[in-house]
Amino acid sequence: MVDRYYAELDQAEKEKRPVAYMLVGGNLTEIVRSFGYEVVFPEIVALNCAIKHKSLDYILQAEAQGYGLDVCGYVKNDLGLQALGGNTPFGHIPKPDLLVCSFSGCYVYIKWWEALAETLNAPLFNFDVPYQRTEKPLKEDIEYMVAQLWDFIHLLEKRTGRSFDMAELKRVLERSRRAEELWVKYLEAGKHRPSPIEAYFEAVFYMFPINVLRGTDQAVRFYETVNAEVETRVKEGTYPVPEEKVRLVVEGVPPYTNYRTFWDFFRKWGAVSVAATYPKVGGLFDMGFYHDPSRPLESIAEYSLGAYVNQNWPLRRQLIRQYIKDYQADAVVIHGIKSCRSFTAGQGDLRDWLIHETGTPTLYLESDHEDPRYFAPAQIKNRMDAFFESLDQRRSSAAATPGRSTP
Amino acid sequence: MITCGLDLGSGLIKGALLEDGRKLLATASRPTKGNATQSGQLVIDALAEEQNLMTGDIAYLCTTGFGRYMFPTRQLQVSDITSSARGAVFLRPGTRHVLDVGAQSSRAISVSEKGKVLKFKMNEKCAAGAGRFVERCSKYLQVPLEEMSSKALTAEKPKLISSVCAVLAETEIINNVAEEVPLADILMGVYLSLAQRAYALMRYVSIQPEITLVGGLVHSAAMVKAVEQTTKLKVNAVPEAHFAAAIGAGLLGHQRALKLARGGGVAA
Amino acid sequence: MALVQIRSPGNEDALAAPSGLAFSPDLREIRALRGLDETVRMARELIQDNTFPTARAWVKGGGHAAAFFPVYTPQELAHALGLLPVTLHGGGEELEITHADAALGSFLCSISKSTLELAITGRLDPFGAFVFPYICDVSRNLEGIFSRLRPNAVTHMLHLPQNFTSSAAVPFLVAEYRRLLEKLERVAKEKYDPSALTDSLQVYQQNRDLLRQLTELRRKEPWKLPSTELYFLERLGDLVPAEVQTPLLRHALDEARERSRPKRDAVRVLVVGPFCEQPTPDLLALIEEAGCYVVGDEFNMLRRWTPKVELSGDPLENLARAYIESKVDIGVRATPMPKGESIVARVGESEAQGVLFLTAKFCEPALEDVVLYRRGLEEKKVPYLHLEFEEKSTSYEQSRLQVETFVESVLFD
Amino acid sequence: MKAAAGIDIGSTTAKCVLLRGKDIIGRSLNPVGVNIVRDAEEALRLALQDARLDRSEVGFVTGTGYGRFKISFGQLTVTEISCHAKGAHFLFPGTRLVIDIGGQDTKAIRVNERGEVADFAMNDKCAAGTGRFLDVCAGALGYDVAEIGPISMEARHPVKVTSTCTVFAESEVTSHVSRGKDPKDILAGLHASIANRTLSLLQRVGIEPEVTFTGGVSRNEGMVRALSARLGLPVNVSPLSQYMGAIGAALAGQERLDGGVAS
Ligand SMILES: Nc1ncnc2c1ncn2[C@@H]1O[C@H](COP(=O)(O)OP(=O)(O)O)[C@@H](O)[C@H]1O
Ligand SMILES: Nc1ncnc2c1ncn2[C@@H]1O[C@H](COP(=O)(O)OP(=O)(O)O)[C@@H](O)[C@H]1O
Ligand code: SF4
Ligand code: SF4
Ligand code: SF4
Repeated sequence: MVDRYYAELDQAEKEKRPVAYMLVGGNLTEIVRSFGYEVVFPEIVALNCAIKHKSLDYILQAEAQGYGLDVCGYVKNDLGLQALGGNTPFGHIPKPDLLVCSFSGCYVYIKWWEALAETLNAPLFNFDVPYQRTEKPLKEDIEYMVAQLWDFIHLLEKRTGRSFDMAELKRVLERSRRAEELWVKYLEAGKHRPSPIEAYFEAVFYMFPINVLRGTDQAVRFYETVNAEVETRVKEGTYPVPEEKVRLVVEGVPPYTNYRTFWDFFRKWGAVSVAATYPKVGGLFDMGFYHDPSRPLESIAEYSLGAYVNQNWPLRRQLIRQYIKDYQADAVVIHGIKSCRSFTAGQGDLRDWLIHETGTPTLYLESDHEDPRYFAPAQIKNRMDAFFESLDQRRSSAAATPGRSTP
Repeated sequence: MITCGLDLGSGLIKGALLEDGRKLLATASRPTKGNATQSGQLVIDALAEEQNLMTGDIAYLCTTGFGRYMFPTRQLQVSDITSSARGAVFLRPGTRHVLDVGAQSSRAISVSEKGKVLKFKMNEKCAAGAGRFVERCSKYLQVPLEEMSSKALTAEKPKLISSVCAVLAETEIINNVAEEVPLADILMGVYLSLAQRAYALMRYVSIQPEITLVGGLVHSAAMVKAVEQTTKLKVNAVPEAHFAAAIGAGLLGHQRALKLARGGGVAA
Repeated sequence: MALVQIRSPGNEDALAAPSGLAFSPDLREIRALRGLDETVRMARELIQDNTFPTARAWVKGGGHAAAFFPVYTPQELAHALGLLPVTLHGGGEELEITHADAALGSFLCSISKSTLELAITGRLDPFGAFVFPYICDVSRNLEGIFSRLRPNAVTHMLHLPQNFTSSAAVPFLVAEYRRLLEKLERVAKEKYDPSALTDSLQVYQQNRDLLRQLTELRRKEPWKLPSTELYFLERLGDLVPAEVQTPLLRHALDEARERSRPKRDAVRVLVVGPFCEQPTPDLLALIEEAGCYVVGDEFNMLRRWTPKVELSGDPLENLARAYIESKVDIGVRATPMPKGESIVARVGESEAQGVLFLTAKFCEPALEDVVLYRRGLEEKKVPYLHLEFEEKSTSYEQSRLQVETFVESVLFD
Repeated sequence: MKAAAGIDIGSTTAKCVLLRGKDIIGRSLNPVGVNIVRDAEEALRLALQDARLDRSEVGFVTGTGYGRFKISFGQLTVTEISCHAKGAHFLFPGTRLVIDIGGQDTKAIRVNERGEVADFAMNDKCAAGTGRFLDVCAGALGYDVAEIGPISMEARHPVKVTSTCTVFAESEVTSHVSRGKDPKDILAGLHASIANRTLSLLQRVGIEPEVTFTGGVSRNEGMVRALSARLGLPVNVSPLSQYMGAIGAALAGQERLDGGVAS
């Protein structure tokens, strides 16, 4: 499906269809697509480059332009790639006709899109999404966002010469909603013991349609197939981790440069993630939010507001606590990203809170999502071994002396 | 008029004697040990002796390098980036890009045809990218410093060092030895890693031929080869380039002396 | 006059008994007018005392204080409620970080860590409220950590709009300010009164006018007012109410104008980047010593952000509108015009010969802008230098070398 | 009863301990060089010699430390984190917090009343603040690591060392020397700077008495004192502290032997 997406982009470029660049968090894919745009998500391009071990070349190119060591790897991957002509191992990335910055959850978004606008000389629309600090969205926030969405729609009308079709948008949102429900069904399969899904490593691959292809039939069909597969797994007893020993909640962006190696470290200990926060960067559908065709723009605004990293720490903590409970997890693994402050700043405090206030054993690991220079396999493995070793030990001694709880 | 440039480096004090800012008369060096003023004086004495001069014959003394403020009888001090650039262009007039790899730091400098610094970049906080690293490897691997380069040149499959930390890189090297990677491959890996770090600096200031290597690593043919391989460009390396900063300081001293003689100038 | 009344040897663990400078609740020791050198010295001492002596004195006298993280926060709101607004500009070079690392992470700017360290070690106890603007992800997340650490204090993450063209931005910001006001009311135990806010706007307007005159004097005749002095004069406003700082500024301005000092052969530079974390005073001094005149900078952007706030009409709306309409170009807001053009224009306005990018290590907003700025400068052949700094550093060899080279490259031919 | 051997292959040294029941009957310490397999064998050989024991008397070999995967003749590998916890608990049963400072890393380990790891944290990023840091700085001042602890304790005006990088700390040390600072004071500054960095690591797991200090750096009295002062708590140190990982490994092996696993 990913291949098909890049082929589609290629096609769009050949046919000279307009291309918009968008960010995953709080994206406006439904509206933009309804005006005939193809959409490029540079974050997804970047992570694909990392998986294919190409990111370092682009990063070094960006560093030669002056981007410092500490700048987000996605940004450097993207700007380096642009400077080198946009050719990736999986296809050519067309230049943007429009840059849509959904400022939802990460400040770097603003800087990144600014740099793109200046480098590629493309028009930029800033969709300002307030940070979510209360459980329910505030009325003023929604009003502010809806007003901006109308500005945006008018901009699109002007640029494409098309007029906005609310009925069509509602139909698209209906399909979004279908896909979202199916995705949630998939995620919640993690509640079974043993878990028929891998809610981090596997879900990260499956989150592509929910972020990128929302509103298409293709996305709906995809999740139908996935869910059928999950049912077969349950029926046949074939689980992603054959012998489930530890159930984990995982927090943080994965190290895409060493994705397989990292996953293997978990499998070796029979550890399976039953829930994870990262697949919710697009939106917290599993917490009851769905796009709503009867309140089209309002629900789009709520969607943008509700992206995982756009939630403040008290809300993030609450969510993780909920996952631990609902998914009967034994431990939490936090993966900190050196160059991503949005996710990472405060994860140490989260770790402290998990251990001391919820009594959940928690492991903190650190590397980078894009930059292979920061993945130290021996160090990471050592930490994981020690963590699972101690978990194992405490469990067996708790079993030997009943009535004593593990600290 | 005879001017002297004195480069008080962290490992070595280097001196150069120039005539009329045009002719390089002599160079000399001494290790930096103990009192910088004394070691510096030793270098000046050696230069004077070689040319049969009295110290008083030196019209102007300009210092540079890490210890440029530590030499009380100087008339002027300039930064070693400024002076290396001048020195490199003096030695190789076509130079537009200077790479200076010294004991503790590496710098890439883009220069005008007159040797004026246009842009420069030095290695960041991490100490992994400079000559001291080669010295430590030489100690660790028990290969004399002078032989490091020639051994490295026999490498067939250089083994790169991935660690960004100079200290952890040592551990990595030990692991390589344990895994029976040939010594030459490890050594060439050291130079290539240095060259790669340098390349990042060079790209930052934008690379333009000709490139001239200055600083202590000019003596290492392996370093020259590594930089050429990494940048895919030809690199000038002449032995006098170890004295580039001292030469540059001598040149700037000459300029300044002329200005003073003419009674003008406010620079510095 | 003796300013220093109690001075502890900087013993970390003796914090239970607050150390440092001590003042009376009306800060009358600070209000007393004195010569420029004395004012600067006093400001410097105050700033380097990380136990917040003015806030402690204020609270001891029965008042309440609110702390604001940089860069822009509408401190007028706190002022109107009778709170002492204090800007948290990090822990300075003396503070040892031992607790905060654990909560944050390794790859973060120092100011975030030192601010947290100040809180953990009890130095922020005088404050009843903590406001963090959304200037970057770090500042934003810090609010969440503070809310856990200081459950009894009020904390607020202030969402400053990034869409400056939307007609809904002002109403949104007014609503946002109202939310903040409600929280501050709880701390102040006072109700918001629009006419009090109008008065506060006026007090701040005067303060900003003086600061502008001072920076203007420095731009024109930098030898009369070195940046190291201006810096402390400005930062005094971090710790004392505007009406206390203003007369001191006026006095300083008069004296500086009258100074006769020789003009040095130095390079005029515009300093860009240190809008949040602050370099050490020694680093600032080094820049001038090595042959620069700083003729423009990004310190203390708080007071430059809204050059003029309308005084008639609804004060809350005026304050919000002034923010939205501001044309400031800085790393922590969406850009009003292309960065490359903007920096060239700023160089022109300050008549600088070059730009010195002085960015805090790990400060992403500043780091990312440097690239775009650089491009603009290179096109116009304006020389520049990029230095990174940390709140705490004692070794300046590398910085000195680079600044000297930069100066030499401009001065020598 | 057969003996259990624990071998700890660290970044700088290989340590081996032989345990029979509750008694440490032999031990050895040798530097690791380029051939880790051989160093491990050597460590075991030396320990056997120390205990006057024959190889056949050893029923179980456990490896730990960074080089644990290279101990091809062992039956089990355990991370040094678990081993230091176990070892510290064995020698000081009241231990709740272990500080291990070795050649290239520093670890803070919180242990429960059974000597199991409850939580741990390690230094990241780089080699700053580790044994290597002390080695390099000692070298820059012309001392041996074994001397610097006692010397540092004679300081009267410790200088401040801020460099976070081992390599740059070396040049900071040199520049203090050239400015005429007393080596005692510089050393005291270095020790204080490591103590401070270690404290911040300990904060991650939470500080709880009793505290036991292990790893090679615990042999440095100056460091023990600096840490204890910074913590405001007494710190357990045993003459066997550097062997703690190996002791833990041997204990893990002993458990297996008791559980009936034969070699
Ligand atoms: N004869 C030599 N053979 C090989 N390498 C050398 C030789 N002399 C010096 N070097 C290298 O050069 C470095 C010193 O360079 P130099 O430019 O003199 O530094 P500095 O100016 O900082 O003292 C040493 O660290 C070493 O790696
Ligand atoms: N006698 C001693 N006095 C002080 N420090 C010592 C002594 N012996 C070793 N050390 C320190 O211990 C470190 C090695 O510790 P160790 O725990 O053996 O490391 P590793 O397990 O990583 O090899 C050395 O770097 C050195 O700083
Ligand atoms: S959320 Fe993190 S990874 Fe994503 S763009 Fe922001 S900084 Fe980069
Ligand atoms: S990684 Fe190594 S070289 Fe870099 S700062 Fe740390 S100790 Fe120094
Ligand atoms: S220094 Fe930079 S990264 Fe740090 S809080 Fe301030 S603006 Fe954010």
